[in-house]
Amino acid sequence: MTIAAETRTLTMAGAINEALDEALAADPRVFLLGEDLADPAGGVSGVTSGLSTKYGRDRVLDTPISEAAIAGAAIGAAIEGRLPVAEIMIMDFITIALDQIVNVAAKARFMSAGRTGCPMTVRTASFGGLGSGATHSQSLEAWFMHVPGIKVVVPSTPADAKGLLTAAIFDPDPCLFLETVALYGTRGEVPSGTHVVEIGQADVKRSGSDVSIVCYGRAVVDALQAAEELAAEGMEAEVVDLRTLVPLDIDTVLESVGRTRRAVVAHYSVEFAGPGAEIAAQINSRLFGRLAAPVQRVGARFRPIPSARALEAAVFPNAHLIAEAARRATGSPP
Amino acid sequence: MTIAAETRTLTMAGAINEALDEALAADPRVFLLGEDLADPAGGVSGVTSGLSTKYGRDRVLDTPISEAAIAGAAIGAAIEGRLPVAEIMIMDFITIALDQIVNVAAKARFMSAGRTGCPMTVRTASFGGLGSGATHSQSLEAWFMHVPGIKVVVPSTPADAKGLLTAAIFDPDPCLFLETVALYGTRGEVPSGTHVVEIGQADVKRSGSDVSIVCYGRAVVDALQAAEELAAEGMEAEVVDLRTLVPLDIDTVLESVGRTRRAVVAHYSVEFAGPGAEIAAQINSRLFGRLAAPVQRVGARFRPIPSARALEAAVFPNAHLIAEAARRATGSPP
Amino acid sequence: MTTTEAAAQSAEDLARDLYTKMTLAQACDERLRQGIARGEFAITIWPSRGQEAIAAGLGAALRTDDRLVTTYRGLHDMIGKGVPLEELLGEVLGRAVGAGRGKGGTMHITCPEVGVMLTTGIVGAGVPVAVGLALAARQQGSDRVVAVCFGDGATNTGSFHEGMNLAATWQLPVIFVCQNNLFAEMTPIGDTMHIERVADRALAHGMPGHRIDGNDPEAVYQAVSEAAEQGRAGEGPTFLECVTFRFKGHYMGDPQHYMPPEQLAAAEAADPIPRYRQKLIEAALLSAADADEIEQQAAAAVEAALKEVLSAPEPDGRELDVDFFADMKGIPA
Amino acid sequence: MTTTEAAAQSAEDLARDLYTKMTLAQACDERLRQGIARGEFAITIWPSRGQEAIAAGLGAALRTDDRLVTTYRGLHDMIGKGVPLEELLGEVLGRAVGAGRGKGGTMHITCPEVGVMLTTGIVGAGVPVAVGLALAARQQGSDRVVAVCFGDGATNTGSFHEGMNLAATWQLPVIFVCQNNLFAEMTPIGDTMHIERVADRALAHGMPGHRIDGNDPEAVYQAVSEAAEQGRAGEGPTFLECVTFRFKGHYMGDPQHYMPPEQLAAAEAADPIPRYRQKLIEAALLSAADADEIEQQAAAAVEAALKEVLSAPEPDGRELDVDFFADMKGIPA
Ligand SMILES: Cc1ncc(C[n+]2csc(CCOP(=O)(O)OP(=O)(O)O)c2C)c(N)n1
Ligand SMILES: Cc1ncc(C[n+]2csc(CCOP(=O)(O)OP(=O)(O)O)c2C)c(N)n1
Ligand SMILES: [Mg+2]
Ligand SMILES: [Mg+2]
Repeated sequence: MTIAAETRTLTMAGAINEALDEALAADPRVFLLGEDLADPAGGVSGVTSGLSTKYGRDRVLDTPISEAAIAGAAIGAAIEGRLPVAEIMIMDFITIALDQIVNVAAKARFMSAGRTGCPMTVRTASFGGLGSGATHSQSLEAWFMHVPGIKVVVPSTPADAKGLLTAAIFDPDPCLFLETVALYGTRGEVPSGTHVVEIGQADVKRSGSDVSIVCYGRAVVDALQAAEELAAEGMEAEVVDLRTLVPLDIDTVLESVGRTRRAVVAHYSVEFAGPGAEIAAQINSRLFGRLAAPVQRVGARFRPIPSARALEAAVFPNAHLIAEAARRATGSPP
Repeated sequence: MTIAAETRTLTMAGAINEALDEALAADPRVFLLGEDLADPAGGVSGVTSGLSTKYGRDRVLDTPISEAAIAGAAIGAAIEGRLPVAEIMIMDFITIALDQIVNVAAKARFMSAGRTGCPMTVRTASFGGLGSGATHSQSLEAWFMHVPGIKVVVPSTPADAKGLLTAAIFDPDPCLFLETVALYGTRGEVPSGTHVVEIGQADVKRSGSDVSIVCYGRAVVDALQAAEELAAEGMEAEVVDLRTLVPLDIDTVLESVGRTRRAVVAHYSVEFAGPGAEIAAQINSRLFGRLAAPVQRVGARFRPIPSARALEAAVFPNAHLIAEAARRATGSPP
Repeated sequence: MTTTEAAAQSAEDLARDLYTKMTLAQACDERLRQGIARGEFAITIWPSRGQEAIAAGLGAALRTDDRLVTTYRGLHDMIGKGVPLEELLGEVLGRAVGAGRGKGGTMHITCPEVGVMLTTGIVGAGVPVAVGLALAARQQGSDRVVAVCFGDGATNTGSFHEGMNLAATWQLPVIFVCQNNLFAEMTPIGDTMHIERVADRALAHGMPGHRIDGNDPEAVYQAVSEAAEQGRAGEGPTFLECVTFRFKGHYMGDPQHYMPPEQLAAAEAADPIPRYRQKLIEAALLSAADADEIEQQAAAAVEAALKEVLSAPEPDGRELDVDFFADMKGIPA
Repeated sequence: MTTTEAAAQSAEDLARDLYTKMTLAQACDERLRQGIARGEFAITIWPSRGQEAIAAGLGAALRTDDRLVTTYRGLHDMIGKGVPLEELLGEVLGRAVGAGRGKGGTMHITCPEVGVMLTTGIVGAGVPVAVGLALAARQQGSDRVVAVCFGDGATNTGSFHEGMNLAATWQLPVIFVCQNNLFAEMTPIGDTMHIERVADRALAHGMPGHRIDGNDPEAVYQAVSEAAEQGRAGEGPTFLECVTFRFKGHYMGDPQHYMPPEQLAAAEAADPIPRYRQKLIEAALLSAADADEIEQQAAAAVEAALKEVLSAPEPDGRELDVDFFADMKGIPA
């Protein structure tokens, strides 16, 4: 990660806004489209606030409730060399845009043998943890990992959000950029000016020698908290933030787990057939015979996400469950 | 599996037709809907041939090209206690029906706390291996495994197809029934009369003691062929046909791999973040320290599926690649 | 009774029924907003305040066994259809007494006893499902009909059009009730479609489409009754554009910066509830005292239900393991 | 030249251009079917035989830099737009000389040099993409327009309606070309929609919609020219229902059991190619000898291209590792 000299404290939402702002300023090919993006609303979570006022409604386009057409319009423009950033407000709604994303965008360069690309970014957000219920809380990034042709990016800090979104917007291929609403308010130091975080580079968010917690997105926040908890018990957890799932920086994971010989894989998407399954399978096969314990997975339970707060909390992972898993991996008493 | 006394040789397509036929005859709640299902077409692959003539166009409904509405209409009817069997002609098109399947069907019982169920079956088919190109060849069952609330069934033989489809139709919950067009012509003994194969029960299609090949659908055919190849080299492969991915009969898998201490997991869907990742992760963690070799995965390469035949063949698994993986697992020289 | 007396009687009954439904929906919406504003409970709601005439006309025109599919903004519709207040408020507040015992939440309320088969939070998703509900009715030989409520914004979704087309093609008894409140979240209708009358969307599917005053409960009652009659007679679906307004913005707390103040003021001046009250009093179908009493009873009913709900337990943790799959064998823990 | 002479000259040029395009599309389609029937190659095609007038009129009315999005049944459209035959046949036959070097296949042909930006096998999927292509044109300050071809069946998809609405809302230069051949696979149009005129679907989106004779290349030329002029002037999209017929069924080899023989016979009797030939000869815009020569040249051009394609290599295995992601670092092998 290149950190510019100057940083300021920004929220995650602010950092995303800044990335969009700077991309719009830097390149006339960049434009945004999605529902309720324009001012005065500036997006349902205010993430695009101010941008239509600054760049005009030709660059920040409010759309009808037409997720397939939002994606399709972005794809068409991207095929022509524009750099669209389409917003699918809540990730559960991406089901509606899936034909476009999976069957057109992800395959455009390959099927045309490179005669057209599709440098589109799809921003979407997981609303999990806010009591919104089963159709407004899913994290479906595993689906996109499984579709060859689209990059999958999930930031966990404001700085990464800015740097990765900038990289995604200017990436020549389609990128899914998954935001986490529960993290929008998280604050952190963010470089001012152009800040690019290379897609495909995991980041060790905390070093440790006893166990590796491999995670991304919101689970990174929990993992860091779990690491604190564990440190108090004398266990040093290393927290590896994948940052992107496609490309997957398995080398950094293997280097870490090769050292600690113990791994926990954590994410907010459903554990069963989730991203952690692929990561665990790779760790197991690449470090076969060198692990001190089986890879522990911590994901959402295999249930629709209930709306009532107590029930919902029982479905998602948290710092405590991650710490528990680390203890299991190290054979520590609970 | 309950095998009735009497069997006849049927193709896979014929067995599916028979399951539909018998279900329509047995229960007035059963009906079919989808594109081009009715006679004289009887479905684009002829699988529903004769059924509209026999049961009328009120029970076998041709629909417009409206995958979201096909799924939605099936769901609405299922909520009322009907037993709809919706066809999504080619699995790649299920992207269009995904909001309905994922956000309505899979969550209906849970979100209503059991006040409505959704006993719908979605029949769809993977067209891979026929040179149809990247948007008509995908196997996306991993997506549905990852969505809590829908069963996932993939038969590999005509008998299983009949028995599992019958079970799916009468199952009180939504089922995805994935057919494989390349197997429609496969022949096998099929029980006449009611034949039900319990959902959630893997089937050992061949016994062996040296390595377990865990697979489903078309990969079972390849695995059996690979087992022949390996037997000629003196290696006895056990072929475990999962038959259903949700529920996943991990007990049968663990029993087999626990014995052979070596596993290959094979499927036609993309290997990366595919069903095999979950299965491998579970084998590794549940049999930690007892495996003689890392679990080998054989799936489709991480590429859009090319149309030209030679290129396409280089993307999918085959018997030879599965045999290779078994040799790697057993440390046999190639 | 003479025919004229009977008609007068029934006009009076209808008026009372409509006004009762409207005030109950209003009272429920207001009490929830009050509770949120006061900090009594931390929930999100999508107020239906302003749209009560549609719910009342619809609920009064439908039979109990007729089906309803509605949305996150559909508490008024459900009240009109007869969902018990405890079930509604219980679900909104995530209690064990809720319609879905807290598992569904406000956007996902089901009450089959009064025909509410589905509530969706995904815009447009209810439309195809409604078609399936109507298909089942036909298959079962029932003359019940299905009403599906959605907003103006929902008519921009593919699901809406696919569902409309299928209902028209199969001539199913569906009443498509578009509650056109002129906004979708923060975006005014003119920014998302190039037509003047949403009702014209029915032309694409060969379906009768009518634009009616959604703030007049009797107009809605009349239009829905006719559509239902047509549906019951096997004469196919109807699209109704009910023009109305959302007084409180998209969600409770919406600052409505996007809302032209004159537009909101004009809409509020035409509030369907005082307007209908006045009309009934002028027509001597209701006395002012009766109207007052109906309003007080509505508020009291909401208060009583809320009290019961707030004293009900949170859902039990075991809810995660029941009513998921009917048979949990082999399902991941 | 006098103005009248110039007009006559240009009418003659146009006639020749249209007839050339029609015969080329026909020759290509026929040669492929012949090759399949003879066992020369084992491929699937979705014949456009019968629909050539649309492709010719469309291709003649558009500029080279105008964009086209079409479907699996769009070889005629692509020929009309000027895609080189080698690229087309190469892709259909899976050779390295194909437009996508065999990676795309018949359903996925792209040839940006002549404006063919996307071909889709997913019914309806091209429609929203066309809207994006038009948006880019506007953003780039170009007056190029975008034509998107699809069938009658495609107008039942949600994608179609979402795309139509967006184009109308944003008043983008899109020409929606519905090639209404009265069937979708094996299902006749009357079984899947409840309207008489597909053109009426434009009413749902506030877009001009015209129904024209899709078997008359000049009618198509005229309608597309007007729509393009409107689009270039920033006056928004147009929907054109071009009524036509598919003579060979859905795919090559389709037994067409579902097809009423009288309907097929009547359509064949109105075959647009002999009909246009006759019309041109009668109007003295083309001599019979000229027409014969155009036909022979078409067949010869197809034969020559096919010969070249069949002697071209299969795609190289390394194709799997190029033109997938621009940067393959970290991408699973
Ligand atoms: C498919 C989908 N896209 C976006 C949203 C987010 N969203 C929730 S309500 C809403 C506006 C709906 O407007 P309208 O249909 O007019 O209904 P109203 O809220 O006005 O009653 C939007 C965009 C959603 N829930 N579902
Ligand atoms: C979304 C989708 N559903 C189904 C299919 C299968 N299919 C291929 S062509 C076709 C019929 C299309 O009919 P129409 O739009 O009229 O075009 P035509 O083939 O007549 O040119 C169907 C159903 C598909 N390719 N995509
Ligand atoms: Mg609205
Ligand atoms: Mg057609």
